[in-house]
Amino acid sequence: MTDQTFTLPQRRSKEISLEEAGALIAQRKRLAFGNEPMALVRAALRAGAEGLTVIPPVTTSLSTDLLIAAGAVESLYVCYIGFETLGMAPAFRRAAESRTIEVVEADEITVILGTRTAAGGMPFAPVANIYEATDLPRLNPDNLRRVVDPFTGTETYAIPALRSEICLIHAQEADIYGNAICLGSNNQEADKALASDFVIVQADRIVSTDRIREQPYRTSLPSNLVDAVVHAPFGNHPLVSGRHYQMDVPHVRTYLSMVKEGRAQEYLDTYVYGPKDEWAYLELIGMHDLLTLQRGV
Amino acid sequence: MTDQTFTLPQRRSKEISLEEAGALIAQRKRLAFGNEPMALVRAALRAGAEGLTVIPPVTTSLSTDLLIAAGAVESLYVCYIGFETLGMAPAFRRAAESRTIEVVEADEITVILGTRTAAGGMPFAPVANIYEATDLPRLNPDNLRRVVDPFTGTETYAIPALRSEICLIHAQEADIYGNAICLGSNNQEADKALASDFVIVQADRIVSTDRIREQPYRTSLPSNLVDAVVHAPFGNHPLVSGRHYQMDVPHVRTYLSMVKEGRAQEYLDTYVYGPKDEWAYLELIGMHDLLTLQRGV
Amino acid sequence: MAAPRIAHPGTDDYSMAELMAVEMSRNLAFDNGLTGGVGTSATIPMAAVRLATLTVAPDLTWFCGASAGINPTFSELPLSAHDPTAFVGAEAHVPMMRTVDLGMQGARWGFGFNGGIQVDRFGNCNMIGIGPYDSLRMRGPGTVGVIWAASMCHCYLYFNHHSTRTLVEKVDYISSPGYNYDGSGRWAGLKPTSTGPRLVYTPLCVMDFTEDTCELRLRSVHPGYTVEDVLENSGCSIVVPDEVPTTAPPTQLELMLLRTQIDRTGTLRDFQVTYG
Amino acid sequence: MAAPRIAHPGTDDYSMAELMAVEMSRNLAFDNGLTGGVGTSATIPMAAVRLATLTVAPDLTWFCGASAGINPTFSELPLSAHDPTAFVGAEAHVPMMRTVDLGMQGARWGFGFNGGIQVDRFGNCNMIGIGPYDSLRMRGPGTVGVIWAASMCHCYLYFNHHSTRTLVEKVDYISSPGYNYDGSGRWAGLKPTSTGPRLVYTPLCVMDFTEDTCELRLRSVHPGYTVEDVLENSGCSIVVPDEVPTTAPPTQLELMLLRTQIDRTGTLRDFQVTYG
Repeated sequence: MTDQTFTLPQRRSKEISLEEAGALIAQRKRLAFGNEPMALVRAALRAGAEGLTVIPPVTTSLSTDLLIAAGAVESLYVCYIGFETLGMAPAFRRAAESRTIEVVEADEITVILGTRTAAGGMPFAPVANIYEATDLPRLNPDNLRRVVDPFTGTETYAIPALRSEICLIHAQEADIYGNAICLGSNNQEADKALASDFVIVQADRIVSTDRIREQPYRTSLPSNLVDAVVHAPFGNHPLVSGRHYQMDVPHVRTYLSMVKEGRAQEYLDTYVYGPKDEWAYLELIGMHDLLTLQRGV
Repeated sequence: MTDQTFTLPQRRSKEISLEEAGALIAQRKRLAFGNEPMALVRAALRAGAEGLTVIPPVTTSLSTDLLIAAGAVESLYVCYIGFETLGMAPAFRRAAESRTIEVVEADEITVILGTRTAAGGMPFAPVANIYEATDLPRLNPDNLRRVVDPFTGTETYAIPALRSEICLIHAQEADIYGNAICLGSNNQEADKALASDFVIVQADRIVSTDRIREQPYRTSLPSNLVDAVVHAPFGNHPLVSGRHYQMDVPHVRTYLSMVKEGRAQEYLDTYVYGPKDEWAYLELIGMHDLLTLQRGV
Repeated sequence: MAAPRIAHPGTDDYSMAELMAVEMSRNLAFDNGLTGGVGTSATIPMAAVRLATLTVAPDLTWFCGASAGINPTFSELPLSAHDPTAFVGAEAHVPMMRTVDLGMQGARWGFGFNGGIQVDRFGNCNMIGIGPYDSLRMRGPGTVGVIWAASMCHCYLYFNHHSTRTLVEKVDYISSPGYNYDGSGRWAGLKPTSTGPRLVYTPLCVMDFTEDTCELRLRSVHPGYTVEDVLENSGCSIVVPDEVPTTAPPTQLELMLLRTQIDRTGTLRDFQVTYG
Repeated sequence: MAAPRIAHPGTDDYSMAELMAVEMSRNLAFDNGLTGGVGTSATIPMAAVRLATLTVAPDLTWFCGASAGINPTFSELPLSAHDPTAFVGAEAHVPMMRTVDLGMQGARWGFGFNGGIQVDRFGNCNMIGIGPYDSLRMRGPGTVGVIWAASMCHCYLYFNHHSTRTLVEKVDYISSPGYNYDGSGRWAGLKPTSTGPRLVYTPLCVMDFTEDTCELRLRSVHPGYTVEDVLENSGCSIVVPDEVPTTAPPTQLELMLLRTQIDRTGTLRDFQVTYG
């Protein structure tokens, strides 16, 4: 620190390229999604990710199904995977029915409370009076055990903390230090990040920290929960990005049809492995379609 | 529902008077504070509240100390009670040293995680590797027990869920249905509310629901967590109300001196029991002082 | 296996999805003052709850699925509660953890709308799959939040498709508990405040459960269809009372509110529900 | 018992509180890249951490007590981190629960500033009271967040008063664990990533702990005071090295940043720290 020049040290940027992010993901096996970050999913597949155990958000669709379609998933926590009124998740359905993936029969409690428990550094969470009469304890014996409340002597269920080695999150805006704003979400991101060893955020836009400071209550992930930031404009295509762009419904329908028709590899070759990088992917979709998706958000 | 008149039914207001709130508090024994709602504290004392078990926020000052000064507290969860650089909590100190109140030797984990545990309907929370080498397990045997993690076989501490019969919260703004905005807080309010049987919010201002809708991310307490709303302008005097008014430091110093000098009853007679209601209290403080406290917030 | 047919109320004044939303809204009078919620694939329930807050249940509080709004006031009904536009005009944002809190506490969560790939005549629902677990013929999307049927005060079941494959004698797996197969009522061991499914909505009819044995019972049949249509398209026995009314069509006020305040873009007018 | 005296650095160029803040900030170079926090009565640490982010630790992340801001950028230093104005210019709002999460995880929380009514020569702090527990002579304010000293990577201790009653041979109760009285180092059973107190700041001096037995050791004495002043006002033995430097006064840049960006209203210039 020199008194003469008044030059203060700079804060370190956490920005990395999407390719670097893909390589980091491919080195790990236990992957959590904070939401559905499609650009990171494509990058992970391009980098050769495989043998993954995936912990999705409470509801997941293409992010998980595409990983399954590509054969990259070994094990999956199933809470809800599907496309709601557009249909079932075709790659998941096929893989689960043919038993080429292992399924953990989860639910909202397993995922949300298990993640919260890991985020809070607790070993497990006691859970009372929920699972009786359902088939979940029978189908999920490793995740539902019994514990006695030391204060009342009552026996309850217990679920384990749900940690991950890497966590991927889509944000609408982030600064290069990791402060990230997720719009249109129900706040699964921060707990997922806290419960993970390494957190990558992809952001539609990189903004200044001054802009982050304008609305500190909207910061979904403070910088200290984030290890790397990737600039990924339209990075959630073909899924929705709150306030930024709509779901590309025709593209999603194309995906669903192709996988149902056994043409998953063709979809992957065209939209994942074919484009040399994410810019090439966006060129393939085309500016007209991308900018039109920004209507009515 | 009549098709002709186009008159839709109205939503039910939860607004009650401060006096009604005081009476409701006085009917209950196990009281939690979400922050430090002074008007409700004064109303509770005017209504004759006594024999209370108090669960304050992580740091508390006058709200708890005044209840103790008035002899209304039987038992207290102590995490931090004091006035920081202004000094110790004098009524608490005297009562604890003379053993006229029972003290639960708590800490941030007992209060925050215990409240979270109750808010989440869990019977207890397992806690690892924190209390060794401290005197808390010895001083607090009812709140720190042992439990074995059914997944790993490791023994950990357990803390109990911390519920209350009534919870009092100061908000800067609330609508008459209970949507409340707490500014300048660290979000203990929602868990405290969820962990309570009955929740009363006092608000500096009553605002329209349309105004609440302008910033839904700032709503600290959604209406379904709130049972009653009280309009209490300057209701946190002499303490701070974020963005609304500063702490009245001279008044607080007067309180501290009077209690230290054994004149607690004189303070209570002047500022709590003397004024026939909260409007009379505000007249006593005076418009000049109140409006001046709005500077520099 | 024949292709599913589109359910049509025999008039073009309103769609069957609109009728379902309106009928759901009326029965939410029971829930005035409670807190409820909707989840995945909840296009019709979203509209219904929002309509009820304007008409019969002004004190109802609801959270709108993954968009995380409490009491949203959107005028352009989205297809999914997961769509961020479903958050528009909300009074508060509810983190997912808060939903779990309410679910765990039980009594604080009044009602929810649940569905499944199967429902049986005791109101148990299945989101897991069909067939033996080690060789499922059809893998379902997963249990998600329907587990809260075990905890919330009561729930409503709804199906966008009514068929012998959806309504079955006994579900292959229980994701959300209804009533005991032995006719003794609610399953044991659940929260005492949680009383089970109240009503079942399909594109053909509304059903409730008998007071004594808690078996499915026909409550009303939608315009355009008959009791026989319902029974023919169901894979389970359904108690049929002597008198089965027709589901009342939307009133002018209901339709006006629905179309001018909730669903200006006609999502429900175009939304296809099916049977067979 | 004599009244406490105001500590004065022997010059009017800066106050002792400013000196303490500046010296604290320098030593936070060690924490660059980590996450830390301050709690109650943290007027001086608040200024110190904010100054460190401008000078030696640009990658430090900190949460500012009950005001719940991460990396706030206030220019008018409040007396308390509880004051909502301490939130000004924050990058994020951190709910109290998140602080507990970080505390429980341990390794994610790099450092914090802790105090107490007593500290002993092994760095254990007491917030509970003085005297037998069933008849305390002095009841302390409570353990609050100092418990996290058992969990965070390391902590800094600070006291606005230096006296024989504050620095004691052995605290009456341990609210936050330092080192074992047998000289074996960190207490057993805590998180392995949690290594204990690093430095102790008082109005008279800075102390650290010996590498082998983890006993208090004088590191520097503030301008205006001597080693003898420190020992005379301490109630415990302190290791005194052969050479004890004077705490370096604030540089022009440090003072300029402190007074123009952090504390424009002169909170620290007027803030009295005491001894005796």
